[in-house]
Amino acid sequence: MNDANTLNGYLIAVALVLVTATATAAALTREPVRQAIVLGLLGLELAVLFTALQAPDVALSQLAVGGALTPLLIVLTVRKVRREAAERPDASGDGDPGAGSGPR
Amino acid sequence: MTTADLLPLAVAVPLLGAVLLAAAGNRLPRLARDVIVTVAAAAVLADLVALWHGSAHGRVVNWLGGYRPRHGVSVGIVLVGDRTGVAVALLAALLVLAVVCYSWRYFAEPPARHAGTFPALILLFEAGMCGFALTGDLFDAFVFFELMGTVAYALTGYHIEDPRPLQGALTFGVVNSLAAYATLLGIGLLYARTGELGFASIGAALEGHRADALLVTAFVLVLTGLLVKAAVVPFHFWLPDAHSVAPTPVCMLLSGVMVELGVYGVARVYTVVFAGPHGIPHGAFRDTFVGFGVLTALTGAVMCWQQRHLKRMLAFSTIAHVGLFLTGVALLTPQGLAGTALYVAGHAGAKAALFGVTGVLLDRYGSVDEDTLHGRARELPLAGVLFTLGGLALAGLPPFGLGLGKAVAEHAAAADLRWLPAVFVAVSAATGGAVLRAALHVFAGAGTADHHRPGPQATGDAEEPEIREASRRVPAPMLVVPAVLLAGSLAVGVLPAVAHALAGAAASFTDRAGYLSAAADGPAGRTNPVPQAGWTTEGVLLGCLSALLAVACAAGSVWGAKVPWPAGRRAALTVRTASRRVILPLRRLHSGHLGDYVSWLAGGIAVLLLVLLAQV
Amino acid sequence: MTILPYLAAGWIFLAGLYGMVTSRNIIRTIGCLSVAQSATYVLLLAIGYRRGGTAPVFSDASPRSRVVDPVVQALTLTDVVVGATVTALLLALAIQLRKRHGTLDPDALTGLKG
Amino acid sequence: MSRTARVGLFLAAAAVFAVVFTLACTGLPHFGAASHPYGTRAVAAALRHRTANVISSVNFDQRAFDTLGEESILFASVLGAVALLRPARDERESSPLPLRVPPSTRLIGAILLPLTLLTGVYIVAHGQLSPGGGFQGGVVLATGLHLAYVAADYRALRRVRPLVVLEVADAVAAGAFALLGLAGLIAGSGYLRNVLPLGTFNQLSSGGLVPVINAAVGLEVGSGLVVLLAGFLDQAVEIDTPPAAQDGDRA
Repeated sequence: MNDANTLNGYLIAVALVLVTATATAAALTREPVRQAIVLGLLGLELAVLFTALQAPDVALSQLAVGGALTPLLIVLTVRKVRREAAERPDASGDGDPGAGSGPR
Repeated sequence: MTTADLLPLAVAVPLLGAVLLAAAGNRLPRLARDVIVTVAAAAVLADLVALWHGSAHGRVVNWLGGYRPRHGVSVGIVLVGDRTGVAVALLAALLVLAVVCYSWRYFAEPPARHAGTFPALILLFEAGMCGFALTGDLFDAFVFFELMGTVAYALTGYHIEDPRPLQGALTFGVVNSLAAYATLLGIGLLYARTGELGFASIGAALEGHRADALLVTAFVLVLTGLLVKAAVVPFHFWLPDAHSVAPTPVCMLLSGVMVELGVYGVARVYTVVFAGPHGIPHGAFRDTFVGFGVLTALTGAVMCWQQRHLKRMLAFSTIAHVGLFLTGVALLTPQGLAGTALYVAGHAGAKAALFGVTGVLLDRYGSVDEDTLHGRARELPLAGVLFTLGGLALAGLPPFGLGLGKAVAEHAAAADLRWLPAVFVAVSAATGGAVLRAALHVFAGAGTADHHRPGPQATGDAEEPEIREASRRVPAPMLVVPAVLLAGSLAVGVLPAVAHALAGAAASFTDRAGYLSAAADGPAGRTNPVPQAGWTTEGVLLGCLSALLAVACAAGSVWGAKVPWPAGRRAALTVRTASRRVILPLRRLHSGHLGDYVSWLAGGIAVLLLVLLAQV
Repeated sequence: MTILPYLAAGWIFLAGLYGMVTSRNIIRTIGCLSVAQSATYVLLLAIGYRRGGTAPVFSDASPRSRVVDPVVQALTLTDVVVGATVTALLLALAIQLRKRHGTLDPDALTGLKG
Repeated sequence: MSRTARVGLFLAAAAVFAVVFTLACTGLPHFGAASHPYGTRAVAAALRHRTANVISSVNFDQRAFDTLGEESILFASVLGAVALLRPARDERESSPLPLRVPPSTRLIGAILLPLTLLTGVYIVAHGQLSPGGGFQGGVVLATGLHLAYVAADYRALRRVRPLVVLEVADAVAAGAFALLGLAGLIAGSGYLRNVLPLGTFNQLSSGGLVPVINAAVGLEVGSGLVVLLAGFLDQAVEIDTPPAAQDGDRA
């Protein structure tokens, strides 16, 4: 019982460190598609953390929402935006930073 | 069925109406959809009126799911219908009904396949507002707060053919959601400390702890979402961007009642949860939020005067008045609250009427720009009269309800700080004056059409007209509804029974012990003495003064350049120089940049944390 | 370990805010909003954790066993749903804004100012 | 504000927040502490109502009103997002060309599709017993349906998702929740009262109203998400915007 507790404690600590690092990375990622991938990873790590915190219900929804749904929606949005940019090359680009109008 | 059962119905009825519209809207003729939405809105109103009568002798309490408290605590959610909460919900329901009637003929033809969406969203909005006003549970308040928000974002961006509503809706959505998450962090901190979620149970549990950094942090975080919704400076930037571009019926709801719900939330959360012994001291709360209120009122008034985009002007005037509401509430006296309640009721009628008339302009001319419309609306005398009356009401002219509320709040404010009534008068004069100036320009064609306003600005031109047939006559509901709303605003000031009822509501609102006891299934509390809330000579004089000042401001701005005497011209020049020094930087801060707004949000949280920590 | 999970939540919230402040693309802003939101999940679940507790599901555990707090889990579940739907709504707005405005760079969105 | 000023303001604010938040956290009970008054009461109440999964009991029974609000948010967002993603007046829909899909992918999809749908139904149905429930199962159902897109192509997906039906199902399920609440009122015992027989602990039919609300939520989430994803997919695949449409702001 005690060993299992210690083990779970370590698991929580590791998951927590991973989640914090990935969240920071996701916030710093500029390119939306890459950010969607990092967000997906964050969703998976959060699911692991929640499982370790004895919250299987939340972990399951997080897996579905954070790991799949949100990144999918972002990718679909970017795809739509890209498709438009490709059809109209004159419009200022999205997706890659710096391609828009310069700083004021 | 008991009176308490009426509480959840205020949420369930609009929800079911929305479901019906969403499910069958595409298959029904337009008339049937209008009938459904009107009947649903009227049913909610009837429900709340019954509730209002039922709550005459104390709070109506409903433990949902039948989870009555054992030993003072419950596992369920409690709805508490005290008179203030019911009055706020009633105001929302009245306004929703008005908006529903206003939009009968508003949209030419709803988009195919989404015919029922707009009325369904309006009803969902109503469900969110009623739930928020009546709940006695902090997390439940968050949920309905989010419901209100989500619907409002979708409604704001409803016109997808125009870029500005989309940008306004996005700004609105991002800033408000972020603030809501801050609130949730605060709820988490409170749960960690007390292990409770009900307003009353958290409030009771907090009495056993001392006031420390945790309490202040939780307080500030919980308040963040509410202050953003209430558009208190510096959390206010999203509001003009959203309110100036949303469809007119939506503006009527956003400015008339949703923003005010933010102030109501601040008052409720503070008085029930944090105002106990070892909580946030009354003095700290009063000083801080009177300060924020005055800052908000002045900023809103200055920005309001600067606008040429009529809806943006009205949006900034909402900010100015919310500042006064916050000031009135922060006084924490029954009289201050009574005045604010009257003020809010009167303001809702006047502001919604003004937006309604602006909608008529947009309908006919495809523009809401003061300069572009110069003199063009001479053909709409009735609209002009309504707009002018709205401006006078906004300025606090007796006997409009707004004037009565202002007078009572001023009286309460003067007892605390002698100079506060001056702020009330100045702000009312500036916002009312801006509206009167626009009325002179647009409906009378007075002065010149060409105004050079320095600095960045949003014009009201090239708005996507919300109705396609430009040549049709103005539909009757679009003028009748504003007229009725103005009459309602007048009734609040004229009928002493309304003032007395709201004063009684305010008295029981400050009775914290009574609320705590009622939510724990305890005995009813004592009733506080009902504050004085009628017209006084002083109030009438101050109201006339601010209305007079508003007329003077408007006249000076329209004809000021033509004044023959040099003193007048010199005054105009001084004003212009001052405006360049002070106002230009202020206008530049309203940059429309989402990053800026998030930065200001963080800055506002930091300032609140420091200010309150220093006083605890 | 005594307060570290709470601090992690605070850090994640600030990181999300930082991303939103510096963002040059509205889609990224929305992504950062969901990062900031994950702070609320971490905080709530960390608060509800009990050392040695198991998940509050009694289908194959004794009703007397020590469990973690179920209430925060229910709250987080609601929060997850709210977050997902709000994100979807904001992304829908972003798609239309990009169509009508030709850009999603906040620096270039100049329709509303002053 | 300039970029420097904006970031500067934020960093100053963030520094204050970081210090005060850290101070605040020192006042919190330590991580893993034992005292959770509401949690303990909720466990007892769930066992009294013979619901094995306490979280389902909190979500669908004790704090069902929260969930009613939450499902309304979902309903409103789907309604709002789909209306926002409608083709504008000046847009046309184009049919995407059929794609060639390798037979192996098609086979995997054909096997996975029914399997995922079954899993989804299982997760919904056992919400009151084991982890999972209406929401999680609904998401699985919705994403499972989209395997048709991966396995075949967009036109196959359109055949397996009757959008009109699903839109109505979404609304009806949201309404069913509110109506189930009224059942308690009609029975004379209050809104959202768990009026059904509670059944035997740890059985599929236990928990009274919980499995019924669970099913309604599952239906709503499943159909709502399919409709939502359809809105996004249509934008990404089908709708073409004419170049003139986006010049609105340049005027």
